[in-house]
Amino acid sequence: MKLLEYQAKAELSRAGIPVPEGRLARTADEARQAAAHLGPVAVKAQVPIGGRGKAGGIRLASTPEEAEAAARAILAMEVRGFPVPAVWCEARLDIAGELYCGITVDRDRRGLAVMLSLAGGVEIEEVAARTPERIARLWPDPFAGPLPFEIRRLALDACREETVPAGLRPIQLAQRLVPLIQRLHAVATELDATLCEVNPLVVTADGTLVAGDAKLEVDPSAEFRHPELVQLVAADGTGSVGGEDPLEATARERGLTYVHLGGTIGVIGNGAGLVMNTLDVVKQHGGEPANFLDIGGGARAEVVTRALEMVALDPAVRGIFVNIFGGITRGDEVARGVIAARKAAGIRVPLVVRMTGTREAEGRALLEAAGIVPTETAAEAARTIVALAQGGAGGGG
Amino acid sequence: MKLLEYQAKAELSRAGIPVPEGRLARTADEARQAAAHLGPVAVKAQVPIGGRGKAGGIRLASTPEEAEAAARAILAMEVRGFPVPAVWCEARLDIAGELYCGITVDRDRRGLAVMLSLAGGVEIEEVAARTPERIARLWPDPFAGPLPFEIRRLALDACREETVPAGLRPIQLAQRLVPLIQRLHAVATELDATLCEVNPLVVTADGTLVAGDAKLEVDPSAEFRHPELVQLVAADGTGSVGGEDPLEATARERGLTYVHLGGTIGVIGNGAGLVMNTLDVVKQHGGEPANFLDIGGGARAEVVTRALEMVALDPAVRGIFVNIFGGITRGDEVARGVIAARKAAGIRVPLVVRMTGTREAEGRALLEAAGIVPTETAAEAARTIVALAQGGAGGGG
Amino acid sequence: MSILVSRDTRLLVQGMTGAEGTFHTEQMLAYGTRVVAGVSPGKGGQQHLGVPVFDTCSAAVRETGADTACVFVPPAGAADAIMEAADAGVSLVVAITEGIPVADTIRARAFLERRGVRLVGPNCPGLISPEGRAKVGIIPGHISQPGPVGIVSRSGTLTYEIMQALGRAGHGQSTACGIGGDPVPGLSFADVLTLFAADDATRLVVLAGEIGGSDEEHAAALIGRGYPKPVVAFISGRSAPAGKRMGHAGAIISGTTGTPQSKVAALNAAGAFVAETVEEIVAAVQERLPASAPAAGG
Amino acid sequence: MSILVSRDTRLLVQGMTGAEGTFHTEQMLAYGTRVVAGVSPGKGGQQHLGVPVFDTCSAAVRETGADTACVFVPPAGAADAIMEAADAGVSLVVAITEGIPVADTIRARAFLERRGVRLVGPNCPGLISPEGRAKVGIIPGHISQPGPVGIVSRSGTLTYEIMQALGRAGHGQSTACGIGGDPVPGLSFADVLTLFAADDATRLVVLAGEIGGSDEEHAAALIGRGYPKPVVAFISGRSAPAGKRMGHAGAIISGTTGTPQSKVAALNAAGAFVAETVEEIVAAVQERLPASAPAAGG
Repeated sequence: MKLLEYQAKAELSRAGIPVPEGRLARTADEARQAAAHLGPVAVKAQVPIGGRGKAGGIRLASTPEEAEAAARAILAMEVRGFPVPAVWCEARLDIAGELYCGITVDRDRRGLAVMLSLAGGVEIEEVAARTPERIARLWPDPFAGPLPFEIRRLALDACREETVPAGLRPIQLAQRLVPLIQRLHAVATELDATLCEVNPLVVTADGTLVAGDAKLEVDPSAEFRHPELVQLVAADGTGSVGGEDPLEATARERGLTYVHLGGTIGVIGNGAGLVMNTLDVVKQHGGEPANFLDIGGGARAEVVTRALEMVALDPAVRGIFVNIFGGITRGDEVARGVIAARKAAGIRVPLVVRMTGTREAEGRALLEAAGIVPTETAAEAARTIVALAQGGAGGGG
Repeated sequence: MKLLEYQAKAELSRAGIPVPEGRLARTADEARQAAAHLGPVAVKAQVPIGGRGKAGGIRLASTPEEAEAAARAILAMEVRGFPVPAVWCEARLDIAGELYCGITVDRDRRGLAVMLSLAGGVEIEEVAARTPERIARLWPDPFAGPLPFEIRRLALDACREETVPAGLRPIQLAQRLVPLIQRLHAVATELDATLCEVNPLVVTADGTLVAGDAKLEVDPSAEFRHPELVQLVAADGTGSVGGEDPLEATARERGLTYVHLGGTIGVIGNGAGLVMNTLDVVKQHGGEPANFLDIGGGARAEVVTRALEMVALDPAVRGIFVNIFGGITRGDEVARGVIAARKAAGIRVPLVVRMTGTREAEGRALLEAAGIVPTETAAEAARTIVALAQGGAGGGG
Repeated sequence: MSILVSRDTRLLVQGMTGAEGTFHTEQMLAYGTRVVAGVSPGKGGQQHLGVPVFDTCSAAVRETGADTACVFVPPAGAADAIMEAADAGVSLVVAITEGIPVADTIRARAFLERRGVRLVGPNCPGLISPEGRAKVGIIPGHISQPGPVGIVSRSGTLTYEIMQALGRAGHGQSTACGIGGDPVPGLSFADVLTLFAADDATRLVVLAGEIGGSDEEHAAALIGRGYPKPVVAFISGRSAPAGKRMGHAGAIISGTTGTPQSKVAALNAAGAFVAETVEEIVAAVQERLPASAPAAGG
Repeated sequence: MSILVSRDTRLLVQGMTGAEGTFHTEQMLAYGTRVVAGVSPGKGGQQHLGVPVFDTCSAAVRETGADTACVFVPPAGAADAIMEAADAGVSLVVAITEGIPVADTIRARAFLERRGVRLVGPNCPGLISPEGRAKVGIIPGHISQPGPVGIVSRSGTLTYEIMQALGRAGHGQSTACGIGGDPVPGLSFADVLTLFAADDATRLVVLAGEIGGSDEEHAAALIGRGYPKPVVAFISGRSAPAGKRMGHAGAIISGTTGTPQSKVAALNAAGAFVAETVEEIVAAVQERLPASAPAAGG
């Protein structure tokens, strides 16, 4: 779950991290009023994706009229595919320099990493690719959090061979970063953030640190701990990872693990690894998967029904490949689900079922009785469905 | 620094621990109004000391008029030597049972200990003395805090061979204690509490846990981190450890490490161990120390002056023994301080100075020139001052 | 023999009295696993499936000498359960639970590491060692058979596919170990490879990786430094687009990290054979272990 | 030889450029201590008293090979400084600072313990080992002299008194170690006794305790289990009332814990001689170490 800039900044501010004064505007008129109050502003599209600036989603305005015009233009845009529900009008800062400061899950280190760079204001991936030595890193103990001496060392590392903005000495910057990074880490921890990033972290002319932008992504597995936040993000209808794709949004609402991939072969299986592999097998046999859909371990008939219904929603689908390894999942239940779903969802595209495991015989019998022929291997199933889908019509029966 | 009950309860409540509804009353009239709002109440003296109940500092009132009368009586009392600046009027609970739950510094374990007992409502020292097996203990990791499984285990330990109130099963009580103890620990940690105690922790008839009383003592060394709290406690003028003794209160205001002991020989020295030992030596020679006053390492002339002035404030003092080991502290500075202070404070009681270390010779010379004879050993000094004090008058010169 | 679990394993099942816990405990008992205790706070003192149930892991360990824990506790309490087991004195915790917040796993992992306790998972199918009839987790017992192949995988059902396909070709397992599909797992591929290297019963290792993270690359580095046994590798998710989470929380290509190309290249360079299909895995094992195949398929 | 510090000690002083740090670093250098680095964030790159100053302990340790740290940092930053030194790789941290919040000390102590780093103090005078001319802390050098007596004490000035009195009677120190007057110290009496037991240069130990806590009782338990050297003990604060904090944050009798009676009884029962005055300490040492006294007083 991704928070919008203004939501993330509210969280930082609550934790004691300075942010520029700003107001949310959902209309051009509100933007004008905000600018009348704030003075010269930046008008920023509130969309859950980076690169807004390049895409024209951020404009500067010196007067309320300019702010109104900027907001009107931005609210009418799509920024990298996202509609803009609101703009954030923010007082402009007297910028002496821009740092990068972010906290993210470092898979290799099995913990959070704090990253700091004096090369802020551009995407950190670019910095990492071109000048990795300009990023300093700290891996705090998960119970203790970042300790002051660790933050000072991180900051001094980041300052090495760099010019510190606003005439600060490296140690001065380090001392100012101690509370800021401790607070940022507290926000990340409290909100179960997998990404908590301030870029740019502005150094103003008088040496103050202010969060110029803020990105916050909450661990989907931890959303149950943050019901208010989920509600807040849902209220804007843009915060979710899946928000941009209508099929994925529908799947999320239905509680299904679905990724839209754009091909013509619908894929359903149980277990993420098996489904990933099924996609690969389809591709190896010349097909283009329409989607990833994992019905999980222990999937029952009802879930299979919903999965088939989901896949059938994609108008590009020309055939469906169901691949079930029956460890826990029972073959007869799967078969019943497939049969029922084909009927319920009115599925007319070809359907190939590859199924193994417990009660496989019962499952096969049921499928065959319903006019569906199960295949023996995934390769065979892939070959069959690709051929049938290219053929264009008809069931697997 | 000790918080009053109502202050401590405000902190617990802020952290999400249930407390009974209540109102502070500084007059009997306010107590009547509070009771009119709250219904039957307990009227409780707000004094920084335990045993209020036995001392008559807590009264039950069923009507506003009874509350008024109770408040009038309590506000006029001294509870175990403490005047009562206010009463806390609190809605009465439907009590099914009383637990004890406290967090304190466990010196042996070098960390905080969480203590839990189903024998609440009486002083924990009594329980510890008579039935120590009824207290369960947990020593959380200082970085991780108490983990849910640790709290469950603590609670099940405490329930062993006990009847759990309100018909709760031990595991139910345990589950309810998990958030409560985590919050109590958070309060203790945030406020640098050396004691954070809820006794009784009431189990109401419907099985809810409510803090019936609350004690919070803040580490004096950590007061610098809690300026608002220091101000809050100072506002009531009763919260401090030294509050009960006017001499100690004065010393605290003057920034001196002073303990009033009630005898006739004023004792000043540098270093807590040395001063403690000086008290012992005075006692060994038949004297009764009037006070403990440690001027600390590196004590300069100015501090010595303030120390002598402080000791002389005690009208019971008949003689003063200054014992300085000159490691860091310089003999000439001590001597100058003693001489100046004797003059400035108009000290007329006998004064014996025992001094060793760097610049001892210079110090001795200065003292002798001023008419004060330094002694060679602590024993000699003690003998001299006890004799002089019993003699009744005259300076050391 | 096997790694991590064996016929001496004394298992404690956390969340045993729940629906999932009950089903899989039955399966484990049926397989032959020595399930000595269940832990379900509030159910202490009961018997469930003939196994004594305790309120706390410490009581379970004290009373039964359990040395391994298997966690079926729902996500909100799973990390706490993992730490409780470690604190109680088991030497291995196998966490089946899917959907544990990554911050919780990070803390639990650090907690266990400090105590020298091993963690397998979370979000994993667990382990099975057919020779010792020891199954800890949810791998279907009927597809297992004793043999010389060590299997380590990030995926559950893909592991089953591979076990079944190898089994039909006559190649049984020393141990099959699912390390789980989360971004922060307990034991890594490299950790398990190290264990297989020292295990006499293992003659070849099948490593089934997937997109996301760099654990396959780290395993490749280990293999490249001179691994004593042949390794047949497999990477799934090769047709997955970047930036999409493919079911597993850990199966996501982030920027240039976690791509199948990087993993395949690293494993190839290290001297592992990288199969492109399950069938190729079987063929590669066949070629490297001709002697282990009996006359007929399992 | 000595315990904890010796002529090989390579000392790093934290807070060296402050007033206290400067004064005592001068004293340590004058005594002969090898002060190899100072750490004062923001002063890195300077020289102070001829010693290079660094911004961080890690830089100081890397550049100078410091193995011991002495902390003069004010209370608010002292625990952080202690942890920084330990993290940088020293094996001993001596914290002089008085007034560190006890919660900070608890965390720092746990941090060091986890890394196997020793902590002396806080709120202590530090250590001195005359034979090796190693002084870490604030014990006045001029009252020290080499000899066979190990001294361990919770108090600073009382340690000096004892050193001076023993010195005048001709009994020098192997090491004198102040463990500090806080309720939660680093090394305990028992820890230091254990070190003295293994130190060839130490023939007798003087233990100067005081009211509060149970560390003297724990030391007595250690002595009672068979301590290889004579112990002369002393407890100060015997005339202190209960419930009053006597200067030291740790010197307080709480309920029935920390009384002088308990400590004296435990030490007596364990076979230590408990002196009532400093003069009695000297006499007791004299009696137990007649050979060590030279003809004239020190």
